[in-house]
Amino acid sequence: MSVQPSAAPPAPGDTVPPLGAGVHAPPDVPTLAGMWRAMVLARTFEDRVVALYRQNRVTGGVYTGTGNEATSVATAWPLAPEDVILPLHRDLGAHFVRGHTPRDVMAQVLKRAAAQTGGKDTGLHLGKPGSNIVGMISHLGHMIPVAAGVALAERYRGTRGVAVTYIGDGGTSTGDFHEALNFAAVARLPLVCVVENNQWAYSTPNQLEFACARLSDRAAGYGMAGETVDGTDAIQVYDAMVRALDRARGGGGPTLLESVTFRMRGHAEHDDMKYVPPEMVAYWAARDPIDRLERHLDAMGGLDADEAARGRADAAAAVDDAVTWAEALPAPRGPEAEEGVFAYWEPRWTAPRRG
Amino acid sequence: MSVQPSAAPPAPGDTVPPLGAGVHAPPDVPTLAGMWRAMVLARTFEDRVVALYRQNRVTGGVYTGTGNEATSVATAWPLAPEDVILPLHRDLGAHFVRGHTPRDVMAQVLKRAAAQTGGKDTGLHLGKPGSNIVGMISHLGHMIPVAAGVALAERYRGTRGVAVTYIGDGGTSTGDFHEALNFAAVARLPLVCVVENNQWAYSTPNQLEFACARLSDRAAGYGMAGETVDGTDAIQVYDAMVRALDRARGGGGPTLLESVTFRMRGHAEHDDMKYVPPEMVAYWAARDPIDRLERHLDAMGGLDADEAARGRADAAAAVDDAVTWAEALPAPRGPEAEEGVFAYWEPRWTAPRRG
Amino acid sequence: MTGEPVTYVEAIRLALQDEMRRDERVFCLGEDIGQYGGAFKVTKGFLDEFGARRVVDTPISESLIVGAAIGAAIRGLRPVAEMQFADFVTCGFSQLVVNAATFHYRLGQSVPLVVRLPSGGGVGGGPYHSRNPEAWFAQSPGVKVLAPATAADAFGLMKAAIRDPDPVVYLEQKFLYRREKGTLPLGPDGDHVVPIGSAAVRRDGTQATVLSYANGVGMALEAAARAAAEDGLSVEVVDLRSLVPLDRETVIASARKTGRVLIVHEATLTAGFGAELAALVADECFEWLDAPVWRVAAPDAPTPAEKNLEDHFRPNAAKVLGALRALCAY
Amino acid sequence: MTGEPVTYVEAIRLALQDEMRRDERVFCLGEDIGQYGGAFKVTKGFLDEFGARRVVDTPISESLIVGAAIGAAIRGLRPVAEMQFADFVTCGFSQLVVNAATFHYRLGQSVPLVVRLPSGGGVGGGPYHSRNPEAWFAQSPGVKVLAPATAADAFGLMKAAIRDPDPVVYLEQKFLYRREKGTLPLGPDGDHVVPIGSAAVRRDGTQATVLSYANGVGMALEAAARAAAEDGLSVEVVDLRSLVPLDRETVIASARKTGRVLIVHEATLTAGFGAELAALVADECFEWLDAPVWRVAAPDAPTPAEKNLEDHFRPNAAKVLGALRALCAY
Ligand SMILES: Cc1ncc(C[n+]2csc(CCOP(=O)(O)OP(=O)(O)O)c2C)c(N)n1
Ligand SMILES: Cc1ncc(C[n+]2csc(CCOP(=O)(O)OP(=O)(O)O)c2C)c(N)n1
Ligand SMILES: [Mg+2]
Ligand SMILES: [Mg+2]
Repeated sequence: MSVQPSAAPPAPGDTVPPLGAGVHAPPDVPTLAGMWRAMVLARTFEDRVVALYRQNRVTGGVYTGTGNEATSVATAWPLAPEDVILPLHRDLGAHFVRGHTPRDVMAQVLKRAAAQTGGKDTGLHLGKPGSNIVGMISHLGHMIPVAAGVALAERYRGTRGVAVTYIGDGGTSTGDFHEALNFAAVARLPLVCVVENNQWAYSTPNQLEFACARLSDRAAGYGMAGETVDGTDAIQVYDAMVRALDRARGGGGPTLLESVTFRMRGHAEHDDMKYVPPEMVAYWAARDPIDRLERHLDAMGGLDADEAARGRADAAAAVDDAVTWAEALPAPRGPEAEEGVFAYWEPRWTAPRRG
Repeated sequence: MSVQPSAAPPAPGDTVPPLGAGVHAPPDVPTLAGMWRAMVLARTFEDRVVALYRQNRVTGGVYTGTGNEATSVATAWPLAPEDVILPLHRDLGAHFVRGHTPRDVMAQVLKRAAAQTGGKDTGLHLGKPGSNIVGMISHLGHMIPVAAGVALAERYRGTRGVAVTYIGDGGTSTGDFHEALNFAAVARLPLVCVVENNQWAYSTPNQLEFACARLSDRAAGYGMAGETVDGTDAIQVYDAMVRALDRARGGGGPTLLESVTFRMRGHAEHDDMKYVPPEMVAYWAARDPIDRLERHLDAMGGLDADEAARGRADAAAAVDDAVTWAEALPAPRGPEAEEGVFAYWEPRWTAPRRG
Repeated sequence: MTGEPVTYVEAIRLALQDEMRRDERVFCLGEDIGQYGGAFKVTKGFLDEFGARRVVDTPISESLIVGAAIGAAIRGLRPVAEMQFADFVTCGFSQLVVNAATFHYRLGQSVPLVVRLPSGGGVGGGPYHSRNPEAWFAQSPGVKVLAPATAADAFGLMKAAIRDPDPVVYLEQKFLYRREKGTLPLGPDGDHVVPIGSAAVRRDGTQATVLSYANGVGMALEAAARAAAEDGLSVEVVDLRSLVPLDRETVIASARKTGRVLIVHEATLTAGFGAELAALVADECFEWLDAPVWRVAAPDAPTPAEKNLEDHFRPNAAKVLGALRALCAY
Repeated sequence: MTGEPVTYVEAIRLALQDEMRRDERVFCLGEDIGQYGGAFKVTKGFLDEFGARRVVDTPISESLIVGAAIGAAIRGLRPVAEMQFADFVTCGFSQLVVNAATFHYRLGQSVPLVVRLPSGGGVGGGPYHSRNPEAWFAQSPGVKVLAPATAADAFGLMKAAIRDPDPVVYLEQKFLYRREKGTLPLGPDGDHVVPIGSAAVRRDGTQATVLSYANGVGMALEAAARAAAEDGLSVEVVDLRSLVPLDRETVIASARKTGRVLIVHEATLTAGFGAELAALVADECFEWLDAPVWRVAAPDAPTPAEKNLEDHFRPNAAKVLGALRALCAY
C-alpha cells in the first residue's frame, strides 16, 4: 500500500490509485453501495452536528469522523451479529452499521433525557446494555483492555463472537494499548484492534507520537498478525477486516489492523487545525474516502449520479428527521444527576444533603 | 545466539557454546577478570544473605540475582562515570560495579538505621541522592519512565550521560514499559533498557507472558535498536552493551537489549520453585554465567585455579566484613518512621497524634 | 454454626471456590493465580478444579486485569480479579475509578466485578507492599468498598461481593490472613452471605464508641477489653465491614448512645476514611457528643519496612487504649 | 500592586513563563503543549520563546509524563508536567502517589516536580473531563496539593510550587480560567510568591465560617455576601489555597471564633477533602462549636454533562446560602 506519512510532504502530481488495489475478492457492488450509504449518512450527520454547533444548538466538544468513514464503516460491515464492537469517537459510521439510528445518536448529541445516557455522558459514548455495542469512555486506551475482556468472555461463553475495538494513532502510546494487546496475543483472543491513523493526535503529528515506520510494526512484538491498509480505500479496509475476523474466529488470535487516513477536520470543532500544513490537507482532500468509493462505484456501474444524489438526499432526510425528533425531546430535569450510580443501592446509604 | 526458550525442554546432549561467540573485539583479560570478581562478589553476597535469612538474621523478602550476574555486571561494567543506572531487584552486580559496597548493601538488607534508607525501604532499593544510581521501587515498570526522564535530563544538562535501566521478562508486560520506550524512541533519548529474561516472572513462564519470539522483537515496533544476547555469556552481554552505549552517546537513540538467562533460585527465598521443570534447572545449571566465565578465563590463561580460589576468598572476606559490620549497627529506633516524608515541611502542618 | 474454625485467608478461598462451584459465570484472573495458586495461595488448587478457562493467569498488567474484568462483566460473567498486593492496584486505578465506576451511571450497564486487594501492614512489607487504599476508592463514586475483619465476614462478604451487581473492591488484610480464625456460620445449604452495607457491633458499650474496620477492629477490641478490665470503661466497638455503602444508622446510633467517638484505622490519617466517619459524626451526632471526635491512624508517611519503624508507625491496641482513656476522661 | 487585572489562566501562564525565564532548570512537558500551546493555551508561545528542549511535547502517555518528570527532577531539573485534563492523571496516578511520593522518605531524594491538573466542573465536561482529584492525593503521603481560587494565588502558588523541593499537584480550575480575574501584586522584581501551607481569610465574619478552596470560594463569597445583605449574617470565608500542607491554625482559629462551620467543595461528598476539614474541626474545635459541622459538596456520582444535570449536581452559591442560613439558625 502507499500512504502519505505526515512527515514528508506529498510529491506534487502524486496520483490516487484505483480502489481495492491488490484485493483478490473485493466485495460485491450491493455491499459497496451499502457501505457508501452508511459513509454518507455518517458524513451528513456530522456535518449537520457541526452546523448545529455553530448555531449553539449543540454544546460541548464536537468530534467528527470526517475522513474516517471508510474505516469505521468497512470494519463494521463484515461483522457477524454475535461480534461485539467498541467504537471510538470518530466511529459514527460503525454505530450506524451496527444498528444505532440517527435518532439514537442525535438524542445523545443533544443530551436529551431520552438519550441512552440521558444527558449524563457526551458524544459517541453510547452502547446499550445487552446490545453488542459497548460505549466508550474518554480515557484513551481504556477500551482495549475492556475489548480483551469481551473477547475472553465470548470465548468463555462459547459464542463465536469477535471483539472489535478502535484506537487512534495517538492512543497507541498508552500503556493500556500495550497491556491489552500483549495479553490478547498470549491468550490468542478473538480480537481485532483497528488503529485509525489519521496523522494527528489533537495537534501532535505522527512523528512526535511514534518512531516506527508503521504502527502495524508493533504486531510482531506482540506475536500477533498485523497489517496496514489505506484507510481511504473502503475495499482494502473491508478485505483486511474480513481476514482479521476469520483469523479471530478460527482461533488464530488477534490482529492489529492499521488504517491510514486523515482527520479532515480539527480535533474538535473549537480547533482551527492551523498546525496542519495546507499541502497535507490538499493531499488528503483528493483522497476523501467517500468520493473515492463513489467514483469507484460509478465506474463499476453501481451508482450513477442520480443514485448518488438520491443516496445523499436519503441521508439528509434521515438526519433532518433525527434533528427534528431529538430537538423536540425534553432535556433532563436535573435530579437524575444523582441517580443510577450503582445497580444496587439503598437510600439509607446516602447522606442527607446540606444546602 | 542460541538460547533455550522455556517452552521447549532442552535437547539432551545440547552443548554449551564457547564464550563470546561472534564477538569481534572481546574485552581484554583484565576486564574479564574484573567482571568475574564482581560476579563472584554478588553471588557470594547473596548466598550469604540466603544463609542469614534461614537463620532469621535477615527478615522479609530475599530476592537474589543468581544466574543474572553476567547481565548485571557486564551491562554495568562499560558505563562511563557520567552514566546513570537504575538497577532492579536482581542487579546486585550492577550496584557493586557502580560503587556500592558490600557494607552499603548489607546495612540496607539488615534494615539498619545507618543504611541508605534507614530501614524504611527494603532490599536493593538503594541509590544515594547525588550519586549516579537511582533506587528502584517495587512497582514493576515504573523505573523505565524515570529512566527516560533521567536520559532527558542528561541531554538537557549537556552531560554525555546515558541512562541505563533494567526490567524483567515479566515487567515488559507493564504499560510503563511501553510508554517509556515509545517516548524514548520518539525523542531519541540516550537510554538503554536491559531486559533480563530469566524465563520466569514469579511462577509465570515466558509463554504466559508474551507471544513474540524474542522480547527484542518489540524494538522494531518502537523504532529503536534491539538485540538479544545470551545472558550467561558475559562477553556477549558486554559487547552488546558497548554498542548500545555508543549508539546512545552518538545520538542514535535508545536500545532494547534482551539478555536471556535463568533465575537459578526461587522468585524469593520463600518460593520452592516447584513449578520449574527439573530439566530446565539442569539445562541452565550447565550454563551458570560465573562458571562459564571462569572456564573461559582459565582457558585464556587469565585465571587459574589458585587465582579463582583467591578471588572467592576475597569475596567471602568482603562479605564477612560487611555482615560483621552491619550486624553491629543499631536498628532504627522507631520515631524516624514519621520523618522525612517531604524535603520541606513545618511541624505546624502536622496534626497532633491521638493515642 | 458448623465446622472447625478456619483462617481468614482460608475463608476467602472457600467462599471463592464455593461461588465458582455454584455459578459457572464466576471466574478468576490475576498474576500467578494458576498453578502457583496466587502469592497468598487463595486460589490454590483452583486450576486443577476449574481449569485454565476459569482460572486465568495474566501477564504483569494490572490495568489489563481490571479492564478485562470490566469487559467480561459487561458480557455477563462475574470476574474476580486478584491484585498480587493492594499496592499494585495503583496501576489499574484508572480502569477501576474511571471506567468500571461509571458504566452504570451513564448507560445503566451493570459491572459485576470484584477486585481482591491484599492490603495493609504489620507484615514488614515496606512502602510498596503495605498499602491501605480504601479512601482512594471511597472518594470514587461507583465503586463499593468492603473491608472484613473476621473469617466469617471474609467469607460472607466475598460471597456478597461476587453476587453484587456493581464493581466491588474487596480489601483483605495480609495481617489477618493467618492470625484471624473463626467458624463459618454456614446455613444448611453451606452458604453464608453478609449483606453489603451493614456494620456489626462487636462489643456493646455505653461510654465510648470505637468505629473501625479491617485491622483496626482487633486493636479496638483488645483496647476495649483492657479499658474494661483496667479502667472499668464500657466501650462499644463497631466493625463497619462495608465502607461504601456505609451503615450510617449503626454508626449514628452508637455515637449518639455513647457520646464519645474514637475512630481507628491502619491507613494514614489525612483524608483517610476515618475523616469521613468523623465528618458523619460531627454532622449527625453533634448534640449527643460529650467529647471531640478523635482518630487513631498511621502518621502521614509511607509504611516503613523495619520492625521498630513499623511498630512505631502502625496503630495498635496500646495507642487505641491511650486515646480511649483520654477521650473518656475528657 | 501593579498592572492590569489578568485572568486566572493568564496568571498561570505568566508565572510559568517567568519561572522559566528566571531558572534554566524549569521546563514543561505534556501533550500538545508545544506549537499548539496546550489544550487551554497555558504554554502558548513557549515553544517559540524557549524551544523544544524546554517545551517537550509527549505522546499520550500520562504515566510516562509523570515518571519522566520524576527522572528529570532527581537529576536536578524542575519539570512542570501538564495533564490535558485532571481526569487523565488517573493514568499517571501510580507514578505520582507511589513513586514521586516516596523518594524523599526512603532515600532523602528531593523530587521537585509540579503536575498541573486542569480540574473541576461547571463547563459541561461530563464524567471524564470534570474530575476534582484532590482527595486522592491528600490521602497519598508525599504529595503536596495546591488549589488556588484567585488569579493572584494562581500566580503566586505556581511560583511556589515550582520552587518547592517536593512533588506538587497544582489544581487549576477550568471554571475559573477566564471567569476569574485579578491584579497580580508583583514586587519590584516582578515576583510574587504565595507561601505553600497558608490559607487566606477572604472575608471576615463572626457568626459562621465557610471553609473552602478552588471553585468553592466564589460560591462561599457570594453566599456570604447575600447572607449579610439579606439576613444580616456575618460569615467568615477561609480560602485554604493549600490542602497539603494545610494551614490548620487559620482553620482552627476561624472555627473557634465563629463556632459554626460549613465546608464547601465542588468535589463529591464521601471521603472528599471536606471530610478531613470536618474531622479537623470536630477534633480541635469541639468546645467552641454551636452547631454541627456541615458539608456542601457534589453528590456521590460522576459529573454529568448536560447543563440541568450539572447545575443540579454542582454546589453553588444558593446551596451554600441555604446551608448557611440553616446552620446559623441552628
Ligand atoms: C488518557 C488520555 N489522555 C489524554 C486525552 C485527551 N485527548 C483526547 S483525544 C486526544 C488525541 C487523540 O488522538 P488519536 O488517538 O490519534 O485519535 P484521533 O482523535 O486523532 O482520532 C487527546 C490527547 C485522553 N482522552 N485520554
Ligand atoms: C506492577 C507490579 N505488579 C506486580 C508485582 C509483583 N511482582 C513482584 S516481582 C514479580 C515477578 C517479576 O518477574 P520479572 O519481571 O520477570 O522479574 P524477575 O523477578 O524474574 O527478575 C511480580 C509479579 C510488582 N512488583 N509490580
Ligand atoms: Mg489521530
Ligand atoms: Mg523474570
